[in-house]
Order: sequence, then structure tokens, then C-alpha cells
Amino acid sequence: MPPTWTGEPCDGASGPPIQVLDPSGQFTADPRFPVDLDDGDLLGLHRDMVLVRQLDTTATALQQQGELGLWASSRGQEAIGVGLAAAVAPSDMVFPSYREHALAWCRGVGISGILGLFRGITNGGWDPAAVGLAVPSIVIGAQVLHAVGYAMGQQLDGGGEATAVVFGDGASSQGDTLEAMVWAASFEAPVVLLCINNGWAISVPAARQSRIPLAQRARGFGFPGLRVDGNDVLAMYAVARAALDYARTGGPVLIEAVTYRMAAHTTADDDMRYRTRAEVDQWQERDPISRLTAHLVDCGLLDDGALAELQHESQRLAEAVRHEVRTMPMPDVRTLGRHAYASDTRASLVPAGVPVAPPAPAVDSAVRATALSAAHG
Amino acid sequence: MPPTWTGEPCDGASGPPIQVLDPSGQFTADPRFPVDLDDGDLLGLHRDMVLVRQLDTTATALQQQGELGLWASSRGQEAIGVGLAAAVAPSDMVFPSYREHALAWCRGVGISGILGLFRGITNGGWDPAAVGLAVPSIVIGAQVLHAVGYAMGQQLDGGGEATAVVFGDGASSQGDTLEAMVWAASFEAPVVLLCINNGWAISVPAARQSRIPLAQRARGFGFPGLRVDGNDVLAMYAVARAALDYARTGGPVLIEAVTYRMAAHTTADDDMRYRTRAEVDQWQERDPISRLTAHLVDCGLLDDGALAELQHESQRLAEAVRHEVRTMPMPDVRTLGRHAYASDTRASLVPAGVPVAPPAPAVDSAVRATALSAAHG
Amino acid sequence: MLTLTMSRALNEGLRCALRDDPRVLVMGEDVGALGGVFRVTDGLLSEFGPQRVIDTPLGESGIIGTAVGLAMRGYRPVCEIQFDGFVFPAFDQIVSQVAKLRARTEGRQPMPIVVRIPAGGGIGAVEHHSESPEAYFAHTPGLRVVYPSSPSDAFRMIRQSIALDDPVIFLEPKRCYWHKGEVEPEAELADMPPLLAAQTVRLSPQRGVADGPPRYSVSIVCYGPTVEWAMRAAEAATQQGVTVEVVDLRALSPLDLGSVEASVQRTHRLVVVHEAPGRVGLGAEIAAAVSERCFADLYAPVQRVVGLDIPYPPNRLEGAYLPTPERILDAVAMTLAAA
Amino acid sequence: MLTLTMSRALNEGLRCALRDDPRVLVMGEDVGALGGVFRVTDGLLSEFGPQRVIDTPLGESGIIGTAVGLAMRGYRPVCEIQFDGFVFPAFDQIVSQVAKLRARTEGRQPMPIVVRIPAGGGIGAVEHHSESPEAYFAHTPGLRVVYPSSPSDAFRMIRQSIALDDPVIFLEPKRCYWHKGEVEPEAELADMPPLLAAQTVRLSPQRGVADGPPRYSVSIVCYGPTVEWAMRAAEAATQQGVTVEVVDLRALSPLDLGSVEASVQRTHRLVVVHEAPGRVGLGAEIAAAVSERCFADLYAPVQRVVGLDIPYPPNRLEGAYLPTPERILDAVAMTLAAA
Ligand SMILES: Cc1ncc(C[n+]2csc(CCOP(=O)(O)OP(=O)(O)O)c2C)c(N)n1
Ligand SMILES: Cc1ncc(C[n+]2csc(CCOP(=O)(O)OP(=O)(O)O)c2C)c(N)n1
Ligand SMILES: [Mg+2]
Ligand SMILES: [Mg+2]
Repeated sequence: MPPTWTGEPCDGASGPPIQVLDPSGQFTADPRFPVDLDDGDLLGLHRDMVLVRQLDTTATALQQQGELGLWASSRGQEAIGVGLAAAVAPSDMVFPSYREHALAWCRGVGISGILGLFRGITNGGWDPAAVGLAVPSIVIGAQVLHAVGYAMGQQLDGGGEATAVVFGDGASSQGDTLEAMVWAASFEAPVVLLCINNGWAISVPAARQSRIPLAQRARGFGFPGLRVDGNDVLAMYAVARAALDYARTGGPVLIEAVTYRMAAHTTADDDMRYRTRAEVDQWQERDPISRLTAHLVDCGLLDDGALAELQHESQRLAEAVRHEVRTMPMPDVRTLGRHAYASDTRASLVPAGVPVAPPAPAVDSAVRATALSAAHG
Repeated sequence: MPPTWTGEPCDGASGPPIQVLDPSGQFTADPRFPVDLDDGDLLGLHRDMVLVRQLDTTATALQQQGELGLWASSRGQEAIGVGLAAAVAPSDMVFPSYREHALAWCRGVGISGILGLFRGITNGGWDPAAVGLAVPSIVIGAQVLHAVGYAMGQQLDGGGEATAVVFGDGASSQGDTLEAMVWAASFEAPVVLLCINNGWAISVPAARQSRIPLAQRARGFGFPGLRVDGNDVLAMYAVARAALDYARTGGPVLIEAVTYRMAAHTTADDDMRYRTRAEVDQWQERDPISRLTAHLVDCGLLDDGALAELQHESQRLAEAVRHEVRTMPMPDVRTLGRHAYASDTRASLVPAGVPVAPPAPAVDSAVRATALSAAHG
Repeated sequence: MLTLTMSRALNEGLRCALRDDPRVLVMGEDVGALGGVFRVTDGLLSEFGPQRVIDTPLGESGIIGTAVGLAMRGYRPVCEIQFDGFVFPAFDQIVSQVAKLRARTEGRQPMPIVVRIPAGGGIGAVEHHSESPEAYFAHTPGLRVVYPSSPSDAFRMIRQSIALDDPVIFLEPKRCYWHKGEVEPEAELADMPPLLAAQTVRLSPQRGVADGPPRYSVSIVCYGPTVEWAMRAAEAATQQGVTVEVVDLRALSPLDLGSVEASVQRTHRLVVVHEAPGRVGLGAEIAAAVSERCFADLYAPVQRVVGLDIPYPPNRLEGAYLPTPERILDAVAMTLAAA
Repeated sequence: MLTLTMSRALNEGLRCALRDDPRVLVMGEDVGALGGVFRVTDGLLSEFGPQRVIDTPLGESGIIGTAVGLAMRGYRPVCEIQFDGFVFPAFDQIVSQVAKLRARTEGRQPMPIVVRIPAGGGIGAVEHHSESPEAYFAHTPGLRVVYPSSPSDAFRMIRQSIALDDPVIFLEPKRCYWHKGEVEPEAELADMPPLLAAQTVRLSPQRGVADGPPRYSVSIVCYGPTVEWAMRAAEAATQQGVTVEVVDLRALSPLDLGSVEASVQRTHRLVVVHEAPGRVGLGAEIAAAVSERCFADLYAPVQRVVGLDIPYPPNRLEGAYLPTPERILDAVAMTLAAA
């Protein structure tokens, strides 16, 4: 299928964000961004959003019970990750932010992969190459350059694949994000830059980062920008799909997904210090899940029985999450020093006799320290 | 006089760069960018360009004779600094790049101020506050943020003043430059960001930094961009003047001045490794000085006598430059440690008895080292 | 005298500075309505307004770079970096601009910028929220680096740092933010002890337990978050008849080596403690300097009890990474056992 | 055997690496048609094309950040930072990403990135072109830091660094770029001495001049651009009857402390030399480690001959800033005079 969207910007300079489902679930096709999904796909998107919401709710509760050190909720933003994940090819690469649990879920990372970081047992719970998803970067903006570099590599390897990267409205101000736009344009890298504008960077409103729609930032770098309703999973899918197809040969595309961070920044945040309950409530009406539910019920794809079944599946997931979190193995203190450096396999550059400082003492001191704690503590 | 230009971009999306004098010296007024200069002013601009060119030629020769360690030529770019300097108010602040000798000259920095850095006797030869010109930043892009911060300060102080900052096409890719655009837009800072697109960042063509005219970068941040012929001093003046007037109340403006680096990057560079003589020669025809000369001769403001007089003045300057460079005092080795930290004047936070490590040993070792060199060397 | 948490003491210090000098600004991410993620700037926005307490866009180089320009304009910016691990995007502006501008202009351009950084580990945080970056800054000439360990020092040192015409990297021991201590909010700048001066506390064994240098004495040099742990180790050591002098450096660059030397001349043994990785850390500098200056006085090699030379681990393992009281005590025992 | 300048030796090393492994890329500012400002990448663009030798936009964070992505894709990027003073805009990517990604992914994600940095002073350059940033990187766990001092080491070490799955900060002593030396271009990676191993050269006084440790012997530890100066000082010292062991570290992190210890056990005295500011520098680490490990062997305090703790001065004063042979000799004399 030839790309349907051929690169003309649709970045909020005129008109509202691209939408396929309106908040009541009404469907309006946009010929440039076709939704080429069958009924099973639609139900799959719905199911993923519901399950990710459940995972989020359960994780929030687990944090309150002290089982997780922290949780960054993606509540209300599920449509973005789910839509993007449906649009990328399995061989494409995705670079997430710390909040995109939906992406991790859909890429198949699994519960302990997603939650291990928040339980403090790992700084990155999976193999990027194996799942086609990088481990999240916590340093804001850093991953956008990584994604562009990865896309340059895809291009060097002959093309056809694409990369997508997710970052926030706050991240749009960071030098690394902006340099990534320069690089992406300069090398025509096959990359989709997806900026999730959820209105806030912790307590700072998006207006502090840009006075114009963030999708327009692409104009300054000479590539197209698209502004999409981030609470509309079908629009997210269709726009991401079109952008990825374009990117494979046409170079970078910026997407701004307009949404709202329904929870506080993290469980450590108190959002009522800087925004009102009324503002939050207003966005409740635009909930991405109820919107798709309404549509699917309208179409006759979902009925009460199916919804109840989904409800059960969701409860089973919650149970699994609680169980997995509580039974996650403590990392072994003896592995502490093991991953700082590669043991050299390509040639014996470091002979056994030479005291290689870091790994060895690291392990020793760690073990000694734990031993000490046991003895004295 | 109310601002004549009210912020609509003129950034190269359509039409050529803004021009007032064509390469043959023909005058065409642009009502948005009036040239409100009298005959004396015009002759002043001309004189400054001629003298800065002479300074440049002399410095290049001095470098070849080993009197300067390095020289970064501004040959062919004189119209930009001279035009900008004529447009800024004395109380405005300017942040230069290492190449903008014209700016330094016009702000009254003086010969040794300009050349001291290249002779290796100082890293910054003047007091920024005293001359309204920061010392150049050699780290590409750093000064753009400084300028925006300074402009924020002007705004906090009540407004009316503006800041201008100069950087290159290469610098346009640096994270600091791009963050500066975010900050400038966010705080509506009274700042003019002047990007000198001279075609090259050492050996890298401007097309590597941006596939579209650099003036359009402003679009992505929500402020206006202007693209001007950087070899036309009258256009430079008029555009800078309009931009500064706009900035005082309207916030940032980006100007891209299109010009060409006629010399190699510095005296240490060999430009024939990456560009052709033919390309350089082509730009010879757009020389900013001959263009204004032609215009002034046409208008009857310059005749052979005046040109000969200017020629003499220029020779006297060359003589002065040679003399000043050769007689610049060596810095005193004993001052080495003196400027790393302020001696605390506001309160005696550091009592005499406490050994303040850096300044003292610094001086001592330095003196010891020179003594040693004298003894052993 | 008030009893305040360290977070609150810093808050009061900033309030005094904003009140006393109209050129003082507070700027950073979330310093406004939120009051900073550790509430250090709580209430300052409503008291001084958005022109003095500035929520910036998200970019650390932008924060420090614009602060440089504001300082050139005569302002005295106090910048907050949200967490230790996020100071690195601003590293270039700090080491190549903030640290060098005075020298570059031969003393003409002061750089009265304070960069506040909540630092250190031990709070169970995710990656990049537990770093100890002090060595990078202490290695950079032109910067001052300070690290208070108590509410009273925090209050005093933030005020002194803001008053100084030099740039100051002001590290705040984040796991001590809620520790309480006495603060003298009316203190005048002029009456305060020197910013640079370390503090030495001598802990002697109880009566009935032998106390006698040189055989059973040791100095522990520490700063910021490890002071509390050093004190705990010191108290345990006194139980076993050891006299301990705990030297809280407070200033890491320039460094009050005189106090360290004086202590080592009394105790003849030294343990240096910090959380940052040991390799080329502050402990190396102190051990090197003391080994040079007190060569004949030292009865045992200087021991370093420091962070491991690996990236900061996931937080469930940080107890094994950090210089706990137990590890400090272990090192004390080693210096006493030596030679 | 070929006689090559160091610049040319590096050029040959890069050429071998590009030829032998299609995943090796060279990227940076002006590495293409210009061949780099020091010509280290001369001719590589025309030989390997713009897909392998990539002129980037002007931004160091962009260079390193995209290299991270390329490494994740399986490439082995060799990045050039044009001058020492321009590595700081990339500092965040280097310390928070390049250094940590392997640990973050528990060993799953290798980071085979080499960051080449022409470094050091003594060439009469303008500001930011004479910095010695090695301590910042040596303090950062997860990075390897190496610094060759000769053409043969440069050729060997660049090849080994590229072959390694760890990130390497590869410092090049810019004032030695045109020094000549013998290089074995056919050498196989497998046959090369370990990347980590220091090299110790013993210089004894001529016949007729007394040579006898322990009374007249000293070790000088140095690396990169100061090796030449240390050798010069050592030769001068042998004229006066002193035996000198010059230890060229080559690798600064991890560090071959075994060679340093062994030398100090023979000579009992140590002088450490580097150009970077002394405070919290490599010299501090070496002095601290040797003072700890060779406590009983040392006859005199370790002397550090290092850059001054001030921003790098204008170049006409750099002779007073740098650890010249004269200052090294002075320090040798001090260690011999001590105790
Ligand atoms: C470089 C850096 N600076 C500061 C932070 C602290 N921080 C974590 S999240 C955040 C706000 C991010 O906002 P945004 O990019 O909009 O993403 P969102 O949280 O809304 O998903 C900040 C400031 C960080 N992680 N990295
Ligand atoms: C951060 C940084 N990186 C690299 C350099 C080395 N360098 C000096 S000038 C230059 C090119 C600058 O090009 P441009 O901004 O177009 O200015 P021009 O030289 O054309 O005036 C480079 C790469 C530097 N000074 N700073
Ligand atoms: Mg956000
Ligand atoms: Mg240029």
C-alpha cells in the first residue's frame, strides 16, 4: 500500500488535532490517515488499553502499600502507547519514556520488566534488541538522540525499517531533543518523534515550553509535524502508521499527541499544589478507553458479556501483578560489579595477571559491606 | 518612531533575502525596513567596513609573521557587524562570536582588545559592561543562552533595552543555541538572535545543519524570522534596527544574514581541501564594501579624493595595528592565580588564617616554574 | 533559635536572601507553585512573585546559561538543579563558562551564581537520583563547592554562598532534608563563621574506657550526608576505647586542609568517607594531600570508605554501595590494626 | 615497520579498523573532506565513503547521543571531539548514557563507542583548546580512559579500543601529533600487549656515576603528553647519579596500579605528573593509592607535578602553568631531599 499521507504538515496551525473518534465515540474517517484495522484489531486495542489501565491502577496501589518505591502513572494516556505499538512493525525499534508503560506492555516486556525499575531491583529490565524497545531513559531528552542514531543505523543497513521515540512536552525544551531534530533532518533519518503533550512537566504547564502547538516545532527544522488527539487511539494508530510509512523513505516526522496527565507526576508528587481538580475532571470526559468502548458498543463489537469477560481478565492481571511484584527476586549483591565493564571476549586485551581495578574490588567491597551489615547492623 | 516592521516573518520561505542595495550598488527601499541614515552615517558605515577589512588583512599578515598565534578572518562579512553595531543603542548589550571583529571595532573595543586574544596574552580583553559587548565565547553556542539571560534581566529591570547575539550557521545546531530559542520565546525576551550563515562551519557546508533557510527555524519556536543579505550593510542596518525595535516589546526575533566566509576558517585552516576557488571567487562579486562604495560614488557622497583619504587612514590603522601588536605587554606571570576567585569583599567569609588552596599555590608554583625555566631552560 | 528541618532551613535562607537583596533570583524547574520537589523553595513564589522566583523550561543548560547572562546584568541567580544526575546537561555551561568567566575577563566579570543540587543516595530512588557529583566540580578551578550537613550549616552556608561573588556549587544532602536542627534566623552575615572552615568534633571514650592518643585515636574526614554516618561510627568506636575526631569538611573546594592536617597531627590516623565513587574522588585528594603534608605523622595508611567504582546500582542494592557506618568502623579498625 | 607521526599512526589505525569491520564508523565535526583539524581522519572519506565517515552537524551531544543509538544498532562508532574543551556539551551523554548503559541493562547492551579527544596544552592555542579533561572521565565508572604517548602505542591502542565492547575515552596528546615513531601496521590484535598495561622504562646513570637504589632512585608516573617531559627530566636526573623509572600509564581507568606499585617498591620514591589541575586529579588517585599500598616502602611523600588549580591561562603563560621538565626535576630533587 503506498503511503496515503505525503508529508504536508497538519500541525495545529489551523484546525483542531487530528481525530477519528470524537469524545462520544463517533467515527469520522480522514482519508489521509486511514484506519486499516479489522474487528479483531480494534478489540485488541481496547483490551490493551484496559489492561494497561489496570496495571497502572494496581501499581499505584502497590506503591501506596510500600511494595514499589515510586510509580509514574500513565492513566489517561493509554491510547498513545497502544496506538503507536499497533502502528510499528515488529522489526521497527521504539524508544520509550519512563511513563509509557503501554508501549512496554504491547511490545511484550511483561510485568516484572515494567515494574522492576519501580521496585528498585533493576535500572532497566529487558534486552532492547530482543523486544524492539529500548529501556527507558530517565534523563529527559537523552533517548531522542539515541533514537535518531538508531534510525541512522537502520538507514545504513539498507532502509525499510523505522524508529519511533516518545518524549514529553517538558522534554521538548531539552537541548538533546532539539539537536535530535537537527540530526534527524540532516540525515533524513527514518524516525518518528512522538511528543506526548500531556499539559504538564511536573508542575510546569506546557505553555512555558512553547507558546505555539509543539507539532509546529518541526517547521523550524524542515520536516512535517502532525497534531493528533492523543486520547483517540484510532487517530493515534492511523497517524503513527502514516508517519512511520512516510519516515521509512521520507525522513523524520514530528507528532504531537495532545492528552492530559490524569494522575500526579508520580506517586511522590502533589499535583493539587499547582493545578485544580476541576481541570483534571474536565479531561475525565475525554477518557480514551470510554471513547473506544462507546464506539465498539455502537458497532456491536462489544456487549455486556464481552465487557464482563474483559473485566475478569483485568482482575486476573491485577492479581498477577501483585503476585509478581511481591515475589520479584532481590538482585544478587555479588553481581554488583559485574556489569560495569564487558569482560573482554574479542581478544584477551586484559590478561588475567593485571589487576583490573573496578569489577573485582566492587564485588569484594559489596560482599564485605553486606557481611558487615549482617555482623554489625 | 513606531516600529515599522510588525513581526510578520520574512524568512526565505518565499523570495530572496531582504536587500536594499543590489550587488551593483543600486538602491531599492523596502518600506518595512527603512534606512533612516543621513549622509554622514552612510559614510561612517563605509569607513568602518574599510577599516575593519584593513585590520583583518593586517592581522592575517601578522599571523603569518608569527606575531599572532592564530587569526579568524571576518573578510567579506564586515557588513553584518557594522550594520548591527549601527542599529543597536549604546545602552543595548551585544554578545559576539569569535569572528565578529567588526562589532568589537564599532563598539570601541580598540586594537589590543581585539588582537590580545589572538596574541595569546588574554582570554578576553575588555570589560563587557564598560563597552556593551560581551567577550567572545569560543565554545560554540554558549553565548546565545547568555544573551537571552541578559535580555531577561533587561526585561526585569523595566524594559526598553534590547540584546543582540551573533552566532554562525554551525552554531545553529548546538543544543545551547536551540535551548536559547526556547527560553527567549518562553520569556518573550527582548533579544535579536543573529545567525551569520556564511556557508561553512569550518569544512561542513551549511546544508548539513539545515535543509531549509535558517531564518525559518524561528517558526518552530513561535517567533519571527528574517532573512537578509549579509553583504548589504544598509539592509543589515535596517533589518537589525527593525528587529531590535520589535524585540524591545515584542520578544525575540531571529535574523539569518546570508553571507560567505571569504577566507579559510582561520589561519590554521586549509579551505581548498573542501571547497573550490571558483566558489570563493563567485562571492567576490558580492563584496559588501565595493557595493556600498559604488552606491556612495553614485550618490556623489564619495569621490576619488575621499577614497584616497580613506586609503590613507586605512594605512595608518595598519601601522597602528602592527605597532600595538608588537608592543603588547606580556601578561605578568604573578597575576596567574589572581583571577580564579574573587577576593571576598562583601563579608570576610574567608579569614586570613585559613589556607585558601588555589590562588596562593597557583602564584607560587607559577613563579617557581618561571624561575626554574630561567635557571634550567 | 528555631528548630527546623534542613529543607526548611534552606527555605528560610533563600527567603532572607530574596528579602535582603533585590538582585537575588531563584530559578529552576518546579521551583514556583510546587515549591521544588523537596519543598526548599516552598512559598517563595507567592511571597516574591514570578519575576524573582522563576519556573524555567525543562533544560539544565538553559537554566545555567541564562543565569550567566542574568549575572552579567547584575543579578544573583540561585539555580536549582532538580537532582544530582541532571546537572550534567549543564556541565559545559558550568565548567567552561561559570567557572571561567572571572578569569577570562581578568577579574572584571563576577559570577555570583549559586547552583543548588540535592545530592547523594540512600533514599531508595530510581537511577540518576542518587549521584554524588562533587568531584567533577572540585576538580574544576574557578568553582567553589560546599556541602552542608546540618540545618544550621545549611541556613548559614546558603546565605554566605549567595553573598559571595564567586560561583558556588551548593550540594544538599537529600537524605538529610527532613533532619531537624537549631537555626538562628536572625544571624548576620558578618557574624557567621567562615564559609570555608571545616568543623572538627572530638569524641572521647567514656570514663573508665581507656582514652589515649596516639595508640587509639583516628580522624574521620567526611562531609554532607556521610557526616551522620561518620558520627555513628565514631560513637561506636568510642565504646571500644577509641578517640575519634570527626572533621566535617563543609567546603570541598577550596578545601580547609589546615583543619584536616591539624586533626591528623593529633590522631595520626585518617579515614576519609564519601559516597561518590572512590576513583579520582575527593577522598583521593585528601588522602594524597594528607599523605604528603603529614607524611611523618601518619601511623597507618589513609583509608578511603567510598562509593564503589561502578554505576550507582538499583536502589535495593544501595546499602552495599554506600559507605555505611559499618564500613567506616571497619576502616577505623584497619587503621588501628596497621603497623 | 614504518616510521609515522602519531597523527598518521592513528590514521592508519582507523583505516585498519574501518577495513576489517564494516560496523566501524568514524563520525564528528570536519572528519570528512577536511580529514579532521589534525588530519587524523585524512583520506578516510574518499576511501570508505560518506556512510562510514560521517561529517556531523555541529553539536557534541548530538554526536555522542546518535553514536549511542548506532551502537545499539550494532555499529561501532569512533567519534571525534574536535578539541578537549568541546567535550563538555556531550558530558551528559557520556556519563549518564555511554558509561551506564551496560550496567543499566545488566550487561545486555554493549557500548562499543570510542570517543577520540585531542587533548592537552603547550601548543599556543586559544582558550578551550588546551584542556586535560581525563580526571572527569576516570572518576566515571563504566568508562575506560586511555592516553597513548607514542605513535606505536597510538596505533595499537586505537585498534584495541575500537575492538573493545566497552566505551573508551581515547585522549590524544595533541602536541605530540607530529612526533615520529615506529609502527608495525601488520600487527594482529591478538598479538598486542594488553591495553591496560603500563610501560616502565628504567634509566640508570652512566658508568662512572653512582647508581644505587634505594638512596638515589625515584619513579615518575606520567601519561600522554607529559611522558616526553618526564623522560627529559629523567635523563637530566641520571646525569646527576639518580636512577629513574618512568612509568607511562597509558590506561588511566581502569588503572594498572600493579606496575606503579612494583616500580615504587624498587625506587621508594614517587613523582606523579600530569597537565590537568591537581585538585582531585589523577595524581591524587595515584598518590593516594600508592601511599596506601606502599605505605612502608615510601621514603618520601609522593610529589605531584601538575597543572595549576586555575582556569587554563592565556597561552603566553602556559609555560608557567604546565608541568615542564624543570618542574619535574625540581620534584625529583624534593623527594630525594626528603627524610
Ligand atoms: C535532564 C532532566 N532534568 C530533570 C529531570 C526531572 N524530571 C523528571 S520528569 C520531569 C518532567 C518531564 O515532563 P514531560 O517531558 O512533559 O514528561 P511527563 O512527565 O509529562 O510525561 C522532570 C523535570 C529529569 N528526569 N531529567
Ligand atoms: C562546542 C564547540 N565545538 C566545536 C568547536 C570547534 N569549532 C570552532 S569554529 C567551528 C565552526 C563554527 O562554524 P559557524 O558556527 O558557522 O561559525 P563560523 O566559523 O562560520 O563563523 C567549530 C566546529 C567549538 N569552538 N565549540
Ligand atoms: Mg508532560
Ligand atoms: Mg559558518
